[in-house]
Amino acid sequence: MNLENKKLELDAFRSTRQDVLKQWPTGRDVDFEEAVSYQKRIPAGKRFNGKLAEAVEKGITLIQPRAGVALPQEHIRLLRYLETEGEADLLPTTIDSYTRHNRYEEAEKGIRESRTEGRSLLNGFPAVNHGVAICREVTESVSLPVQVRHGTPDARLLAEITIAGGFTSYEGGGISYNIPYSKNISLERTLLDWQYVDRLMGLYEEAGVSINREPFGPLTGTLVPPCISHSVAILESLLAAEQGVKNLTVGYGQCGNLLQDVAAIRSLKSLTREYLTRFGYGDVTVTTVFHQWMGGFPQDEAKAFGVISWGAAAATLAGATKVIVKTPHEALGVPTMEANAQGLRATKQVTAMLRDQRLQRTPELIGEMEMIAAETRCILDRTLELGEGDWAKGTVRAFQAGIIDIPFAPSRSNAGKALPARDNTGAIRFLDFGALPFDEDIMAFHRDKIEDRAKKEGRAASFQMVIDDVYAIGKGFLVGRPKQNG
Amino acid sequence: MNLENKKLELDAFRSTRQDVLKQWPTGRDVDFEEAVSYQKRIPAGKRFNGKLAEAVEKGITLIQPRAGVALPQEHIRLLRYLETEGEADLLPTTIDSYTRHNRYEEAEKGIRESRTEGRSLLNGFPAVNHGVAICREVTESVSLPVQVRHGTPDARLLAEITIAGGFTSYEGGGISYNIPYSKNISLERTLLDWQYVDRLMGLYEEAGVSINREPFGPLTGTLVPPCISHSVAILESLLAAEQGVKNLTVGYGQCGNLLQDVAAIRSLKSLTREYLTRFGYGDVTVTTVFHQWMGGFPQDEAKAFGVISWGAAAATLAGATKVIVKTPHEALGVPTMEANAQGLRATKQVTAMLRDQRLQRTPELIGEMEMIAAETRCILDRTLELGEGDWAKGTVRAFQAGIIDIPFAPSRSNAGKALPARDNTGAIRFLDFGALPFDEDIMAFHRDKIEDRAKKEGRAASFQMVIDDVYAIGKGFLVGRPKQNG
Amino acid sequence: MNEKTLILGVIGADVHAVGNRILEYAFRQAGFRVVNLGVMVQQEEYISAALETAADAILVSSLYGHGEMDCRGLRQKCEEAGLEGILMYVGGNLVVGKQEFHEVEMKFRAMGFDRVYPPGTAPDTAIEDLQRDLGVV
Amino acid sequence: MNEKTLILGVIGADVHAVGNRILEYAFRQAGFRVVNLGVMVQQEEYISAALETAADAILVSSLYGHGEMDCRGLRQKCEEAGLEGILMYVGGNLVVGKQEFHEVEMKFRAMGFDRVYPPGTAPDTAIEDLQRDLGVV
Ligand code: B12
Ligand code: B12
Repeated sequence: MNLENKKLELDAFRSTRQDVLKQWPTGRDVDFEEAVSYQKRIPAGKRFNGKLAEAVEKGITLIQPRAGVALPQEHIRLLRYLETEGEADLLPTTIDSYTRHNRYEEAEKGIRESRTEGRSLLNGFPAVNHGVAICREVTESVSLPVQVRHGTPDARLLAEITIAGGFTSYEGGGISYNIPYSKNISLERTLLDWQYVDRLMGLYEEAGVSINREPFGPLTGTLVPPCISHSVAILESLLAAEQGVKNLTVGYGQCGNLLQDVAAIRSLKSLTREYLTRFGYGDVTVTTVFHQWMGGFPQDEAKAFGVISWGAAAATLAGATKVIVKTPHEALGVPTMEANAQGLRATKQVTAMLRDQRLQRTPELIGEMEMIAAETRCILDRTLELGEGDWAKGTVRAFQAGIIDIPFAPSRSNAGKALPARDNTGAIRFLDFGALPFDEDIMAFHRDKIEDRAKKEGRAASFQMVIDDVYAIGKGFLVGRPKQNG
Repeated sequence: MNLENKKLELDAFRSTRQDVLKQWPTGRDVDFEEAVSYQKRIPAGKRFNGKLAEAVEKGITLIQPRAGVALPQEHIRLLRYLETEGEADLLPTTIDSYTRHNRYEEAEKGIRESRTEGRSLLNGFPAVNHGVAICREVTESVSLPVQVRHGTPDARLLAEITIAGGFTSYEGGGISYNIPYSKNISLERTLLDWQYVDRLMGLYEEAGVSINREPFGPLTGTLVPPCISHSVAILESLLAAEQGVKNLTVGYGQCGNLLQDVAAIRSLKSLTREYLTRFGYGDVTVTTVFHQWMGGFPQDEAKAFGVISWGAAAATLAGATKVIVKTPHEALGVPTMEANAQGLRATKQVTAMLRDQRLQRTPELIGEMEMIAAETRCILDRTLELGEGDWAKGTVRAFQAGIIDIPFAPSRSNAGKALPARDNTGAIRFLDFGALPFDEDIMAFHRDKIEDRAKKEGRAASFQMVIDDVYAIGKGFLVGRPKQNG
Repeated sequence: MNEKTLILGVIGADVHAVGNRILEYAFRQAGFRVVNLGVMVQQEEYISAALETAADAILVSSLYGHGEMDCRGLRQKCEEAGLEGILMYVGGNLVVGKQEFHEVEMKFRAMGFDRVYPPGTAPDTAIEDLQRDLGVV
Repeated sequence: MNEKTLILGVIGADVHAVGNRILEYAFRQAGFRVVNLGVMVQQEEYISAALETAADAILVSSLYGHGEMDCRGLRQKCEEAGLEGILMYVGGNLVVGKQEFHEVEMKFRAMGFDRVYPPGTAPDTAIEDLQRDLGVV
């Protein structure tokens, strides 16, 4: 492996491609030239980039669900329902977990069993097994743009098939679809594989077909401080841009503290633009996606509606371009299409009601944005240093050194030393910095915040505090206070 | 009728009382001395004043439903359910519409028919017909404080029976339960009748039993600008305080624009305190109640959850002492107890998650508060002038002159000339001032705001705009824009 | 003149005034002559207003849930007063609670209403029906 | 020493790591010896870890919905490997979608699990059950 942040040579790309398309029989139906002309026939209103640009212009926040089932006809029915009954603005196709791990045989088994049992035994749509033609059937049978949402470390074949299949946006990245989504896969490997994916999108772009790319913002979804997800989003943006990607949507998972959430979305956009421009990719379009709370949900549906609606409100007050919507079934299982549409409609009501409102810029908000920016710069600058000027190499070394450290990530490539906890207002701070490269001011800021909370709760800051915070929203709170403080 | 804002003489009160208690046979079971000693045995944790004070101290927002059915055992079951399954902090007993209009015979018929049909044919609990003993059974069978919520212009007998029946808070007022709730009843009449009610609470207070009083804030619930409801709340507070009431909760119905809603709750509290102190009632405790959107709701339950949750968020970010909760059935009919509990749980999730967050004070927020204060002072000062120093007389004359004018009120005592409409951010402004006594600055402010909206929508401001706003939340928006602007 | 006259009002002890005000506005815009009795209207008031103005239809609203009790006998009283076969609509939130609309409709049809409308019916729906039922374009 | 040994892991292609980390912490706090295999654990890994450490129980988590397919045959493989009658619990979000828990429980009991836990079960519940089933206080 010879990882560097450089646009892949066409020859190398082509030779890899031959192998990729052989990973599963459906690969042979991919024909790039034909796919380009197919993509060009997709009307503008059904393309991600167009729809996102329109939202930016109108100043509105679009809503998008997650959804995917094993069988094509059921999947089409599901998407149509979310379009008409859910009033979705953008559609997804969520890929099942076997496909995510390239276990196509198991996915095949899942498809078969789903057929016999008459219900989906897969937690998503196995797009690779279904192949290009069926993907086209899916994207053609709805009137909204459709995105591939997954969590696949090696997503090359999936990309080839789905983009040829008419999807106009592709989620993921070499970091964000590795560290939270796998255990043993090396970061070099996934960064290389995602260079392939991004180069593929770059080739489409060069052929006149703009595919939207979306690094996965929420990571583990569990108490991820903004500077961590921002660093990952910006790194993946830089890496994607180098491969020729021109349309990026950077993401962030809701924390629950309004000030921090708004500061996060706004700083995410400006920091991403800043780094892209600074490193020569000023022509890339950047939009934002806000994920409604991605951690553990309350089981009660009414309470889940409360969490969903508050996420919708924060997204809109922040001015995010789109919001990814949870459902009242979140804590229990993959939602029925009805539950999915309910989450969407609750969200639609709130985003539409608040469309003309934004959170005011206050000194506190600006302070929060500056803190996030300072933290993110510490991480990114050190990453570039470690990479000796190469963002890809830097990324690998930064993870090795714990310079980037994602809380609760299962991957062995992740240090797992940094520990987050909420402060007295529910904003997520660091209780343990691990090896994060922060300066003394930043560390003092976090220590004070955590100290204030510890004082208020009359206990020392410890892992128990982290656990309490992990459970808190599921139990109806934001900050996991000890009982007596209830 | 000789209305003046003066504490009722005990003799006069007592002689009126004899008549009041004769209005319906159950009146004879009221014995003030016995009721006082009964009330004194109610534990502190089950009293409104205590629970509200605790909320102020903890800085949390309590949640309270509306609920009432015809038959005692069903009503008890309903309240218990809202306590346990709804996680309510405070309980209500909503009174049916026949009782509200003192039509006890019809209420009796409603009780009988409800018995035969096995479902409630009344839209509330007919407390007068049921009498003191059954009210006590109700208040004793739950462990939370219970309030009477109604809409009764002449609520004297209802007050006598329910306070003797163990309720510790009483909603309403001579203005707020007349103008939005009746057509032909004179304002003098209801102000006099509510002097009686307030004097009764004053007598309990003097006997050592503190009963919480809550003027009804939302009025018609439909596009009521804050200065109108603030003026009414402050007038009723002054009138109640004169009769010896010491514990007041002033209310406001959500508009939907966060800045205006927060400004409204904060200015409501400070203005009420200011006027009470200025006029010699500095010892009265003032808390606030925020009503989730009181106008037309969306029929879809998921969308209704969105409206409910956004109301919960605004209440908490504003720092209201309590929030009155709507249900997912709002647009359709009196909710089942399950739907009622769902509205509560969604609200609980949001108020608890946001308990440590407040909207920051920005120049815009302060500006909004100052505007509300200026408008309210114009109205109140002119009212006092018209009353030649007497708030009660002033109130009557102010309504006659359209100095106070409640949008959409059915009462003939209301001018009905002023027209509200939303501005471009959804804040409620005046499109027509009627005879409201605003100075030129205030009027220019409103005109500009409405003009901005008209410009954005490419149409002239007219009654059509008001209609569009009335329907807007039900249709999923806050501002009722013409279709093409959607 | 071909103008049709409608009697409008919210029945019983019901004070919901907003929809009533909008209906009046919408019916006028649509070219009807509207006699709006406002809220808290008794059965007798509808009838005498209809007699006085030779009205073509009576439109009853009930929002607060007691509609079932308030509306009973209105048709009979109309007949007795000489308003045989006058067109009678009813709409709003007619019963207490969220109920299967079909049943509600049957109940009010049995009381003699020609058309029964579910919660949140738009004025336009009623205007179209009126035009059809009264034979105006 | 009376310490009981537990094998912990999230089965299949499942990467949900949060609950696993908390379970490890809670079981240790409760005095158990914990061998945590983390996420993405294959059936064989549970078995060899249990054999190596002479474990008293295997605790399987499955959150992502494929539990039904991933867990099949684990009991048989245990028996074959000589882990006859080893205590086996399973918990998490075991199937795809919100399903009647009783049926899910029956399904996993039929696969040979001694106890089956619904979504969101608190660690304390499992700790009490372990103490009872393993005869510790
Ligand atoms: C955070 C999260 C993620 C993160 C995980 C990050 C990470 N690496 O850990 C990310 C975003 C990466 C993710 C990905 C996916 N997720 Co996910 N995720 C969640 C979520 C929101 C919270 C999980 C969590 O951390 N909870 C907090 C911990 C403390 O609780 P817990 O995990 O439930 O564990 C506790 C108990 O269950 C119990 N327990 C667990 N196991 C056992 C075993 C025994 C024996 C006992 C006694 C108790 C016990 O004790 C634990 C500690 O208290 C849940 C929904 C929810 N619960 O709200 C969905 C959920 C589990 N995910 C789901 C799915 C489908 C996925 C994806 C396939 C697709 C997607 N939606 O993106 C991928 C799968 C990736 C993969 N291959 O596994 C589904 C599973 C559906 C189903 N079973 O029907 C859920 C339920 C959401 C949903 N309703 O759709 N997810
Ligand atoms: C605003 C409101 C109030 C205000 C009314 C102010 C006023 N004086 O006008 C206040 C706060 C005072 C109030 C009081 C009460 N209300 Co109220 N109120 C509402 C609310 C939220 C909106 C009503 C509204 O203005 N809608 C907007 C207008 C434009 O729509 P509309 O009224 O539905 O009318 C339209 C259509 O229905 C249709 N229509 C109406 N009539 C007819 C007739 C015909 C022939 C046709 C074709 C069409 C038609 O056209 C209209 C215009 O588009 C509704 C719930 C909802 N809809 O969201 C509850 C609601 C009507 N109220 C209700 C109740 C119970 C009460 C109270 C008894 C108790 C309480 N909850 O406080 C009191 C009753 C007082 C009384 N004696 O009448 C219930 C009725 C329950 C039921 N039927 O099962 C409702 C449904 C709320 C609920 N789910 O509990 N209320």
